[in-house]
Amino acid sequence: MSEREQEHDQHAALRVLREEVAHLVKTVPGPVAAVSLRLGDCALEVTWASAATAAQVVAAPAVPAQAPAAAEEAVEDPALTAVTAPLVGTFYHAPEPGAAPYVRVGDRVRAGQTVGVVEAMKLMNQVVAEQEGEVVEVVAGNAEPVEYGQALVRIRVGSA
Amino acid sequence: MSEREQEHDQHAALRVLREEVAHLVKTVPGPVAAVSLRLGDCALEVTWASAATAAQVVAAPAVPAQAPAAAEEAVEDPALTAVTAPLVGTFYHAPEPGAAPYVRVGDRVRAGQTVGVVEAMKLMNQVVAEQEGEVVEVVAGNAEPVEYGQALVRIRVGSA
Amino acid sequence: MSVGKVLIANRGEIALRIARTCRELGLRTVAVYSTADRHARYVAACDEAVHIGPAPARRSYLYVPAVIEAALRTGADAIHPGYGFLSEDADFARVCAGQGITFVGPRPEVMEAVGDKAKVRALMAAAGLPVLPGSEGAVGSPAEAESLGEEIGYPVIVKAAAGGGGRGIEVARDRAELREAFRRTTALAQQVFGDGSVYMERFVPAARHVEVQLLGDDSGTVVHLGERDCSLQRRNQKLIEEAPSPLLPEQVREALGAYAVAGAARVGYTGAGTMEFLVDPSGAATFMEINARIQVEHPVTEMLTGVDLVAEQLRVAAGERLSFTQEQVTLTGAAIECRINAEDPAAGFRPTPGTLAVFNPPGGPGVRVDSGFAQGDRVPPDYDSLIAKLVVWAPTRAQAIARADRALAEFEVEGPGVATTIPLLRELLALPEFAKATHTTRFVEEYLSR
Amino acid sequence: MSVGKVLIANRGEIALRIARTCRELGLRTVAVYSTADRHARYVAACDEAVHIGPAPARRSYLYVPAVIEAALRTGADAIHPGYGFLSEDADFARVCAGQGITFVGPRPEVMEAVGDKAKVRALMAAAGLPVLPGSEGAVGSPAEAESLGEEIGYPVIVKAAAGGGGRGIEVARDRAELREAFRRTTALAQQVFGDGSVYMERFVPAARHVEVQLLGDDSGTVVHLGERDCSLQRRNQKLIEEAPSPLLPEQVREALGAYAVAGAARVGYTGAGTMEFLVDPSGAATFMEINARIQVEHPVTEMLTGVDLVAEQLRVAAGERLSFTQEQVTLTGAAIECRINAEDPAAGFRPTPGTLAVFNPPGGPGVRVDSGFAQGDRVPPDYDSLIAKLVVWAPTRAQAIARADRALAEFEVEGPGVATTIPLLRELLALPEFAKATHTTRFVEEYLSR
Repeated sequence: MSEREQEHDQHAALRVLREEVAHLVKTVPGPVAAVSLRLGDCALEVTWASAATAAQVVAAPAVPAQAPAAAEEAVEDPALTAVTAPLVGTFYHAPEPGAAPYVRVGDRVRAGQTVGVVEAMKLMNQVVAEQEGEVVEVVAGNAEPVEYGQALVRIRVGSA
Repeated sequence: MSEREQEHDQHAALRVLREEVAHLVKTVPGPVAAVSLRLGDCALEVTWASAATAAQVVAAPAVPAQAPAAAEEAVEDPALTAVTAPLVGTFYHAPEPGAAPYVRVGDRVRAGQTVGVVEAMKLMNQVVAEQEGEVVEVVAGNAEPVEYGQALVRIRVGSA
Repeated sequence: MSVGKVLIANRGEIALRIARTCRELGLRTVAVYSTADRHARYVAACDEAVHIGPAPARRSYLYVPAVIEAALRTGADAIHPGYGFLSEDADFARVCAGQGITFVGPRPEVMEAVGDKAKVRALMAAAGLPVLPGSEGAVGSPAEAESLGEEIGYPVIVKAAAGGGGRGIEVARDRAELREAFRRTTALAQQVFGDGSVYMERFVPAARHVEVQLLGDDSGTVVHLGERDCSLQRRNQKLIEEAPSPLLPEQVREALGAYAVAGAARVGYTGAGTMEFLVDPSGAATFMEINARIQVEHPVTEMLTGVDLVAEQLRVAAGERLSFTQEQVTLTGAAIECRINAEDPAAGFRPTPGTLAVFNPPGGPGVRVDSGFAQGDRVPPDYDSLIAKLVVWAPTRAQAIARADRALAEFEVEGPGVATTIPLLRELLALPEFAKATHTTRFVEEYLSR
Repeated sequence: MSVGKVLIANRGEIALRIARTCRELGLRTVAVYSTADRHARYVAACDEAVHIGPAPARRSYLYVPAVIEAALRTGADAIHPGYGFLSEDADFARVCAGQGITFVGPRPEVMEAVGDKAKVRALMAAAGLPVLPGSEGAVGSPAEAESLGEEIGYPVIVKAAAGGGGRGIEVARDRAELREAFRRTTALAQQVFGDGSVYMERFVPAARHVEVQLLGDDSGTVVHLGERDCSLQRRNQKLIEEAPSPLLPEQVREALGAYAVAGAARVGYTGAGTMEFLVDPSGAATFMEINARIQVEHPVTEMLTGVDLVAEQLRVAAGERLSFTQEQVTLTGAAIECRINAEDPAAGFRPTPGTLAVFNPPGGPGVRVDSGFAQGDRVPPDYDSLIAKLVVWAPTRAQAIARADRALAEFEVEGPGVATTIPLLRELLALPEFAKATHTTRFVEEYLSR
């Protein structure tokens, strides 16, 4: 293979790389924050928006990855869990009007503890936490109609 | 970020890479001959089956790409061109039965030279070479019915 | 009593079918869906949708409080139950009434009367319909069963009074078999239907399954729209239905229509329903049961009459009269429905749910497709395996068979692990027995075991 | 003269339409395709296929030697030309006859007689049909045109005798305009149709386009299958067709049928054809032209009659008689066809070819879809932009309109750069002018310029 042919092949290879990166960006499931391609030192760098999945493939010289600030905010906390509606109905924070709510933000709950009720056809269905943790948000409003599977209360799982 | 967390993140990153490579292989248009991923020195290598589009992304230490033998055989000679049927009809090698064929394998042809005729509804339509070159194969048999666009004669393009 | 917004308490093709008619009538629609049907086509076709529960039907489509809640919160003034699920549940119809919601179906007491297969036998006999020799109501004990067996003459059939869909049915050829059949059917009926009552009838070994489509309104008008022949079944699951019933003598056809109207009038039937008969090779017809709902195979009748049965159901539910009289019903040509299931006939009809990577329904003259799916959709493993109903119409039965085969040949359904009944349906349509229409309800099983 | 294998000298939906009927009749089929249609659905639907040329129609679908070669090599004994392309080419029909191939259409001399729009005017006048005041045959010179203009009375219309598809037509309101119109039309006719003959008629400014479906066989029997109303057009391109023609007085309807049969019988018409009339607001009807082929909108008539027009074409071509008599033709209910084009109405109806990433045709009661495409297919830029015909049937016109809208709402067509006429069709169906059926052929253009 002549030098000229080699050069030609390298150019073709780099073109393919470029196309593949463009393709990769489109087909990668998560949001890609940055893709950089260096011709000189043949470096390929891919940074995903989510810090949890940030990845780098760096050839010499190495280029430091920079996760954009916005991406950090998008990170989902794996310790957060939602208590969801067990059936379609109306969600109530308290056992009866005027009573204290089952839980408030900051409360610690045990597994099996009632965090609210969903009323369907005059029947009160207790909504219970499945895991121990701290209430970080009561998502559904009091007396709000909820569907099956809808997040009602968010809990940060873990022992005190 | 603790060392342990960093290690965890690196592992996560590499897992994502692996998944992305698997995904890439599925979505890349051409046939990928080899994909190698090194954890130790963080090397990613992709080799396409077609030599014309072979590409490598190699991190230190560099790993030589090896195109499989089968891939080499699959390479299409870009200098080969086919003269195709200009219409649907019957292909004849010679102007009339018993006459010498217009071309034989090994013959050199000029651009515009007749290489056969296609008869449709009693009309003889000359089939001409578009480029200068050497006849390497007469694909369609004499008196064979051919469709539009069907390869009739293969020519290796180039001056003598 | 007017209807403006309809909650469709069903899923799949029938939910989409009902939504289509609602849209044509200018009615608003509410879909209910389980987690498995989150991305289903019928959900998108409705104006609103409520997620009512997880995949298991007993916690979603069969769970009355969830369905009622969905209706109340969306302000639906009617519930169309489709077929299956809550469609023949008189208690559900009563709950609807209690909540001020119009149930699209017969009145609860009528549903109850015709839903008890032992009671309805007696009611229909009283209305002058031919019934097979059998028990008057439920059979109380093994001893009573045995004495009845002698009286009726073997073979006899033992059926769960609350049964349906081909479950809870056994045939006994002698006293010993009867004792076992009685025990098993009672136990199964108790377990599956929550009601252990069984009744007995003489068994007709080779017969055709012919059913008459009925419509009744609050004014007491009952009309019939001709019959459908559903003799091509496997284990009581219909594969191919057609109308008119081939080879049915004209006087039998007329008699069945008259019987159906008389029987329905007797119980004050309103809405759509089907009166099922067995017709033996001599042409003798006997009443079997009433299906108090729209049926899977109702499009066959729609093709022959041009009547939109779902529109008539909704009209009657809104307190209006039927839009036509018996004299205005005309039956033209022949129609055939093929049920395309995601099942593998080569593997004992094992369901083959999965993603429909390719789904190209046929088109052109005389072809109707009712399906809850489109290309790229996933057939969930949680429900029945029906993926499409192909219904064709043609001037004659022979042309309808040719058209059905043409349309099935065009129908492309592919996906990883997905097999369909299309090849089997084509095989059955091509059989000389089907062309001659000499088949009975036993035919498919005999054919498959050849 | 029997037919066993049919070459379909066309593409897209009509090629698939013809293949469907052939398959139902047990006839073998040969597709011909250009490079642009290599992966087209109709090609796969035929038993055999021949690649006849590159994308441009004049080198493939319009290239007679290629089509004939394909027929000869595959042993096809008949050629169905569909519509457009070679369908009204008498010379092509003669070439077929010369090669012993049955051309599915009228005899060449009949095609020639009815294809000359000036000659056929005189022929139909002689058969007792009402024609507009106008020239007897072609107009020879500008001077003759001017003298005729005074005689007929302005406005007059100047038409290319060999024209079609709305091309080669100009209206002149006075002598000066006539001179220009004559010059331009003659030049265009010469250039486009290879025949500069033009004829003149009085111009009817506001009228309905009503056409009668005809079928004739070799025994001399001619029947009509009622009319279609195609008044919803834009620049002579039909958008929505329907049957029966709304608001047409019953005596006019009957008269049109009788005229059509008389005119067709006069010229010895065989096969399928359409007799086109203009009906002015007073109900006065005048003959316009004969279309000697199956038409795009033929399914409208099939929905009302249950007759498979393509099957009758093939029957007649095989030397058989029509399968029914005039007395057996019954017209039931109402049907509407919507032409779904890959065009962008917001950009001057610019064609928008491309890949159909999403293509979900509607289903359910009363819906027929004829399309040459499925999801994932590419609409080539080389031919007309028709991607599907949606045809609905219902007992009444109002119900048919509701059904058409429902089905259009369900019809999902998406792709990069692909726009369709679906939103415009829904808009037109919803207009009070369409509901009242007061629209004339000028309506769409007036509406779009509002």
